[in-house]
Amino acid sequence: MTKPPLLEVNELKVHFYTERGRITAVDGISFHVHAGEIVGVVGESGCGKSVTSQAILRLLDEKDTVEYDGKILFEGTDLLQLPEAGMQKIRGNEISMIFQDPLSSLNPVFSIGSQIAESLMLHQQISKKAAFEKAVELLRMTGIPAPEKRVHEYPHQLSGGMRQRAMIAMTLACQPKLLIADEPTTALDVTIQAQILDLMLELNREQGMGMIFITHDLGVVAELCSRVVVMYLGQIVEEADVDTLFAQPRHPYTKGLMKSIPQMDSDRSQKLHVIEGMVPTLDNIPAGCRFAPRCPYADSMCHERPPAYEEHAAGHKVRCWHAEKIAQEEEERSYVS
Amino acid sequence: MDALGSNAKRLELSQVKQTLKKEQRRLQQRRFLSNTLMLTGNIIIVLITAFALVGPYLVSYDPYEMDPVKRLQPPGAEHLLGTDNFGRDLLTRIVYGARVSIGVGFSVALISAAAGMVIGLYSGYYRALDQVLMRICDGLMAIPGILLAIALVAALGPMTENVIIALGIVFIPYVARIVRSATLVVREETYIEAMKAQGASATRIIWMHIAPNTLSPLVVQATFIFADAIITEAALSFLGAGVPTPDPSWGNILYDGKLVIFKAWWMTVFPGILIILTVMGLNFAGDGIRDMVDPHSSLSFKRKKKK
Amino acid sequence: QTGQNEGAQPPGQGQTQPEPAKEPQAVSGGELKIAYQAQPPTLDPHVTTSQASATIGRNVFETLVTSDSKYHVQPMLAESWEQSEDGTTITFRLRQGVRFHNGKEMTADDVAASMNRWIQISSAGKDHFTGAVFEVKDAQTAVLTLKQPTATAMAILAYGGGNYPAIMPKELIDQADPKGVKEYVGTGPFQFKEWKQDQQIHLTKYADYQARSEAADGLAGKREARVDDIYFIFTPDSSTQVAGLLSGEFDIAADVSYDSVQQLESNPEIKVDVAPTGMLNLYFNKKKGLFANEKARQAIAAGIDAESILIAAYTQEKYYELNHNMMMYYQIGQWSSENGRESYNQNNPEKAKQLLGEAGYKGEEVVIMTSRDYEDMYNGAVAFQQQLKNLGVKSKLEVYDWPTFTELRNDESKFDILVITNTPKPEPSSLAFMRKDFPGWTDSPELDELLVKFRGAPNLEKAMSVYDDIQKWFYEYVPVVKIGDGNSISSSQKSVEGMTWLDGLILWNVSNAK
Amino acid sequence: MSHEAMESRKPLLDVRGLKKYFPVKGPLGPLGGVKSYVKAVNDVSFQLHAGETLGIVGESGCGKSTMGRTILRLTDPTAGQAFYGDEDIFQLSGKELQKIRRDMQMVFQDPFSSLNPRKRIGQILEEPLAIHSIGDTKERTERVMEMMHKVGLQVDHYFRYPHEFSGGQRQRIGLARALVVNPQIVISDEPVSALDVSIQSQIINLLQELQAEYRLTYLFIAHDISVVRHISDRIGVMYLGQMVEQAPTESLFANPLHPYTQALLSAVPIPNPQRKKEQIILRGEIPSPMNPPSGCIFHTRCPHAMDVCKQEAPSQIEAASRHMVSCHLYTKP
Amino acid sequence: MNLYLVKRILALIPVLFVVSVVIFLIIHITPGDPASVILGESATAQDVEALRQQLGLDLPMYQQYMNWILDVLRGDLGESYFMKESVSEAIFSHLQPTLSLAILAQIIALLIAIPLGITAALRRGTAADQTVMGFSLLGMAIPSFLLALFLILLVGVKLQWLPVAGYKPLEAGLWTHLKYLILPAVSLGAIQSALITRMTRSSMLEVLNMNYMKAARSKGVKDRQLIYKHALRNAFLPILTVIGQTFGGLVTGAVVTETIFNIPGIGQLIINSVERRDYEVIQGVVLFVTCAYVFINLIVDILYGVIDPRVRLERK
Ligand SMILES: Nc1ncnc2c1ncn2[C@@H]1O[C@H](COP(=O)(O)OP(=O)(O)OP(=O)(O)O)[C@@H](O)[C@H]1O
Ligand SMILES: Nc1ncnc2c1ncn2[C@@H]1O[C@H](COP(=O)(O)OP(=O)(O)OP(=O)(O)O)[C@@H](O)[C@H]1O
Ligand SMILES: [Mg+2]
Ligand SMILES: [Mg+2]
Repeated sequence: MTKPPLLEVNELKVHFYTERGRITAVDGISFHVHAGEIVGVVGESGCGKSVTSQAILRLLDEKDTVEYDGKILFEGTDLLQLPEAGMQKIRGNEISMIFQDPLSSLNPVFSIGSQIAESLMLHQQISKKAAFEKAVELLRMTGIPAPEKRVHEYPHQLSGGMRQRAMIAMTLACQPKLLIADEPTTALDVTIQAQILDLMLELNREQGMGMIFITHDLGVVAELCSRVVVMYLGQIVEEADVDTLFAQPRHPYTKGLMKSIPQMDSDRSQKLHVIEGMVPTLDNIPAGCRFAPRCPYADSMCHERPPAYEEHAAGHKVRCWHAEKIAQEEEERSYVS
Repeated sequence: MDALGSNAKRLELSQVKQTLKKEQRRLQQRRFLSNTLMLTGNIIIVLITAFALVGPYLVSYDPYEMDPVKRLQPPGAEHLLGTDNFGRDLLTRIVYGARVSIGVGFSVALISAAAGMVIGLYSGYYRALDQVLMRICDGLMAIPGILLAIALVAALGPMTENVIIALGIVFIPYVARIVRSATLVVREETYIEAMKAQGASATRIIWMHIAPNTLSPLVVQATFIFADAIITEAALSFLGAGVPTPDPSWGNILYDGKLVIFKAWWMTVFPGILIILTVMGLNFAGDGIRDMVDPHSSLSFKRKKKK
Repeated sequence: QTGQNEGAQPPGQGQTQPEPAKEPQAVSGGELKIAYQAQPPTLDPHVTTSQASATIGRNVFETLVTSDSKYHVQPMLAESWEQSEDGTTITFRLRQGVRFHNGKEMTADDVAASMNRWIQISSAGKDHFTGAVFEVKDAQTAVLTLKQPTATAMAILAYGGGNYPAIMPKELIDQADPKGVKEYVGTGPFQFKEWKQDQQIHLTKYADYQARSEAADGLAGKREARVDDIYFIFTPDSSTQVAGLLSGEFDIAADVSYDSVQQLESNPEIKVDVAPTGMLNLYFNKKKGLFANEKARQAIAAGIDAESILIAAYTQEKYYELNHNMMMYYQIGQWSSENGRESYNQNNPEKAKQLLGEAGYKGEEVVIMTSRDYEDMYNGAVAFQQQLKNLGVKSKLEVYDWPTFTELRNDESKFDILVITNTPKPEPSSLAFMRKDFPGWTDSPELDELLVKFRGAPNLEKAMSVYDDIQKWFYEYVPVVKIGDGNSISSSQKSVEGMTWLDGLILWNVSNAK
Repeated sequence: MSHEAMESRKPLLDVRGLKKYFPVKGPLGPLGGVKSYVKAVNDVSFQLHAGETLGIVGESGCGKSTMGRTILRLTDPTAGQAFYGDEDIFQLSGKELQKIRRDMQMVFQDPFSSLNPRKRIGQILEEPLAIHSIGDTKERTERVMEMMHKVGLQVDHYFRYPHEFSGGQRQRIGLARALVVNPQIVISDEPVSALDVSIQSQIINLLQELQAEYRLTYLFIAHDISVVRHISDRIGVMYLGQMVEQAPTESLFANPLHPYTQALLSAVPIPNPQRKKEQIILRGEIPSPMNPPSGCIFHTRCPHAMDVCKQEAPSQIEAASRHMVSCHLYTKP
Repeated sequence: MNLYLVKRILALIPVLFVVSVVIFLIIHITPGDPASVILGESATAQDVEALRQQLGLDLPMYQQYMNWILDVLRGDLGESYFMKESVSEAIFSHLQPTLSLAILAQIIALLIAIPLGITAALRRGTAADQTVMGFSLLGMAIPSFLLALFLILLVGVKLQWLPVAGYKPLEAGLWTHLKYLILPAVSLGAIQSALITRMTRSSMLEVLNMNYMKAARSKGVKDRQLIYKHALRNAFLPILTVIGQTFGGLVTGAVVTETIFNIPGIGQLIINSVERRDYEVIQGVVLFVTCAYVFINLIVDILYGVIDPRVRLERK
């Protein structure tokens, strides 16, 4: 891959000022997204997935409470240096975002048609009428039946799946180059989730846009993404292409995570693997490796010094002192089986 | 487990309890102290309550002792805040008036909170009762409060107790509504269902599980009513239907003051300031409690320091 | 044409000589805006005893006879009157050419209808004229036939305060219901224009008014509307009255509070007038409780310091008068007696305590009742309660609004002492405490006797000799304790000229050069 | 224990023809009368044997929770019977019901709202004992401490408030509350849905350990099929208030019969990028339970829908050993 | 929606019934009656009793209530004992001042409160926010009669900018009309404005935290539009509720304000009628005010539907 990436996040840090003092919700993460590629971001609740995604669009409340560090390069320009007006041109136009909960992310007092049309009118000089026509088109594209009727309906009149489709139509309105989807299917049922994922894959193939797909469901990642970033407590602990990651996870957290979910083909009589302990809170971050307190491999070094985030194989980056050891173990295991 | 063992365990338990309680108290304290609103409010309230409780022992005049010759003297060395239209020492009357006004406010808050809580809890819990009780509350609320109070005081007779009862009745529906809506929310919470699943009786659920959860909105509302009752009593006095004279209340001092407003500003200004202060203090406290209770607003962010 | 009022003439007063009007050539036209405390229930004076009704209504309605500033009876609609020797008939000759505001000429029919209604329904009429009746003799003559000679008759007919005997057209009298006449049509210098409820009453000049020619004196004599419009603007709040006066919104504030005087006086555009308003009395409940005992009543009379109560009620010396007479201080020329002077304002707590002991007082709580609707009553009551404490009497002060007060005071179990101000009365037997049925319930055979003698006298002059005895009785029986006489304060812009006072503001002959 | 042995014994809980309709009132409220019904649970029957785990899966709103709540008489059923031993739970009066409630406990989905925020953990856990008047204060405390230990809580948690705990810990508390009275049956309504992936496995293991130790019987409701598969002996699949398929776990996964079950299983994303499988993407949305489709409730989305499906509701048949299904594909060959 | 309206209106019946009973009872057990007031200061008990009989005040209470309520149902609020008007006329003639006053107070309150509330919300935690909140607390703490007195002293008497009291109808000219109403409206609107400011702020804050605000920003919506289009419309619902609910406060406040500023409105009518024990008027006016209160809240509900489509449909 010689082409420069569409988006390159470089040592991004996000700090919040709270009553408990300054907390760093995202602590130095770096990754990139190429055009046409779907990058999955996984990790437990509170590990900073949403903060990262919102930092890219600078949606966090910048006035009072948030402070950024690092670089977010979008087609070469650093978004963090852009003035607010410049950001407004990019949002919705070049980069758009789908949120987790489709009901609360749609404004309840406007019809979905006008919300889709708003995007269009903001970024493309078209009339209201034309915008509405295009909105109908977009709704049809996302597979909503009778879109002419639906454009005039309000969010609460639609079912969850349809709302999420409307949301997707909205984000696709200006054909953005990058789409960020923050847990777009978590609130939906499996059969509906399958419909939405199917739709997103199709769109990705047709329009070739870059996509960041945030989720905590490894299954979804496996089905959708080409590359995966694993986050833990504000940091990226591992990054690899999807096959490598699932076949040879090198970080104990990734490994534990994969083993702890019940698999459709696993042996039911076996106990589930357990990652002991709980995720520490942000104001109480362990001194050494952040995963050390829960890690079966942890030794004194892990508790004292934070490991670096290093590339261990081509395109496979890990943040662990014992990455090599784990890699060997995995290899042995795969020989055995 | 032998007796010794269980004793030791209990000892350990109580120790744990001690340390934990201490820790929780410390946390609470820190939260309390960092809540400047509430702190300011409470300081004001404590000061004014102290003023009302201790004040009478400090002032050297009798609140009823008149001296017609010395009527309407401006503030000065002899009478710190001047005298009123009967030549009574204004400071003394304000101090005693504080007792009455704060007493009225407090009693009204207490009565309406108690009655409102019972009504609110039961009508929130039992649908059928709800229809009847809430219609009555709606009716009472639809009648402008001060009118209802005037009419009630007129009907019951001008006595401080009656003023309290009248204001209590005026404010009960407000408490009842708040408690009811809290009850309606809590009632649907899973932990109430869990209690039902355990076989808990309705009384037990209402009083042991729902009531504590309605307490904080209740307390918030009660502080506001406390404040409102002081103002309303003053307004009633102002319309001649409040605490009967010659007992001093801030309201009726103001009423007397209004008659001589062109001549004796001190009779309006001093009790006026005290009313404003007290009401503000109570509002501060109420807002403070609300902030403490509401997890959303308690995350009051400090401004980012400029680098 | 002089009032032919033999017999009713007080000593020392000759007939009023016709004097040419000698007032300065005053401006006319313009308007008067009067801030007035209370809205009257009605302007029909037969129905109500309200003072507000009188002050406003008597600009519209006139009476047969009226009072001058010394309470001497003077003619008004009557040209003259004659009382028969036995004192049981009085013949009124009416003035000619007097027209009601509706254009109709006033005749004896109207007078008889009005006066008979007044006798039947008004409190004053029922009290003093039981069984009396007016008859039409001819168009210009009406005859009043009394059951028995009544010395006070003319004085009461001339009274211009609450419940005054107004003359109205017969048709309106016939249509009236218990709440009053349906239209206000009189013969006065002003006619009724509009009543915006709770806002204002608007009177306008009556162009065809037939004034008398005598000089104006009190309510008597020449009446002239010197302004085109009078607005009585109901302003219950006295500080608003003052503020309105200061800002030029009002021309006259009818009853300002004593404590705003300083403020008003300091304004060069404003003047302040003082007028007698009534007597401050303590009414004892003589039916029940401690004060059924004469000794107890005397004790209170002995113990109080009238002066400091008066200061509390009226704030300054110039707003009250210490006066031991039952009647007002300005009536002394007519009604005065040295009896009781030494019993008035004794300020002798020792004596009081002793008398209380004799009366068997054991420290029970005495209920004082008053109303806050009248500043002087309320303030006086507060001061009085304080004094009771000094006499060792435990007391409780109950303050009500006026309607509650008027109801509760009829219940003998509700109070021991009432603090009330009484409006001035033309003659002593009209005083409220003389009545058996008035709260306090005076029940004294001696008084009954005295009253028979007083009222039975053929004329007021004769009756006056009884006054000394009544005054003596007053200080022995102590139906009420008289504290003193009070004045009220009205205030006006300097541009307002010619305003006088008798049982209320007098607004004719008043000009406003604004 | 073999399935056959289980079958021969009397079931612990026998639910027959359970129906729960919620009346939908018009805008006039009680005045306007009932407009229609939400058929939340529509004729569901199943048996629960001592010591087994019956998993219930289905999409949101298909009536899983309502079924659980109705069995516990937290709402009154519209029709049906539920035998616990010889007694029909739905016919019991207050006193008898209270006794039964000791034997049947519930664990709730939402660990945040199922604990009273104003009570200390100790109080919360002792409450069931107090309600059933078990033991004196001392004994209750001891019992609670023991239970806390069992579910992996520490002594000092006794005096803490719920908000001081993480979701996983709260779910442990919920479990402890259910188990402290020694129940027979535990109905768990999506006990792990709200939890993080790494915590979820802790709770599932705990549930299994406790089941083994106390010989508990679970009715395990969830929408996550892989979880249900892991924990259940038998699985019931619900769709729109009805139980469309019911089978032992292995049998269900090896051979899903109902088209809905097939779609459901295929829609579950598999965390293995190597194994791209053929997905059955269902068309359309789940119909509203207020007016469920006529005939077979699934026909609106069924890829195999036939004419008969629109008209006639299929009856339940035993397609394989203990494998029940309601589908015309198997009744009309 | 129509059915919903019908339901709302049906729900009023019990409320009004309760109000009528409560008011009737309280008024009639209060000592003093219209008869003694009509007859004046020195009337005797017998006279009063006679008039009571003529006015029908000696009937048993329930009978008086029945008579009254049946008349009311026939649309007849009765006759004033005291004024030469029917109760409906009295209400009508006193309504205009109160209406003008209330509307002006509400306008002043809204003009001040909404911009301030939005500013405070947007600058949460800053000095501006604290100042606004401080003032609004002061506004809630200062009794309206005190404010009225201070205003009279300062603006009316000292500066003589505006008349201190009285009322001029609209026919006297718009400025004259307003001139007399400004001070009372300010003193009446202060607390209103304080309440609305607080509500605007908190409801704005709430809306600003909503996901859809973030979603709107993620579309590239500009700041102004974000606040005035997306946020305010959502935030307006609770504000509207406060406006509806504080209407009751407005009438209560009007009782005091109208007394001080001598405005012949409903408030004064009530006070005066209580003083005169003009039963029919008190009952009629309170019933009327209650209806108005309920009616305004009905309108608020309807406005809710206009603003928020979720309300337009049937509720659960
Ligand atoms: N505005 C904020 N102020 C302070 N802390 C915040 C703020 N927003 C997020 N955080 C903190 O940042 C951390 C990361 O939050 P984030 O929302 O990114 O988690 P997440 O990975 O998206 O989790 P989930 O899967 O639950 O959505 C959390 O600990 C959260 O408490
Ligand atoms: N109290 C109620 N009144 C009216 N309808 C109800 C009530 N409770 C549940 N319902 C309806 O019954 C249906 C089934 O609800 P239920 O909660 O049992 O579904 P569920 O399968 O548990 O869904 P989830 O997976 O979302 O928890 C739903 O359509 C719901 O709207
Ligand atoms: Mg997130
Ligand atoms: Mg459920």
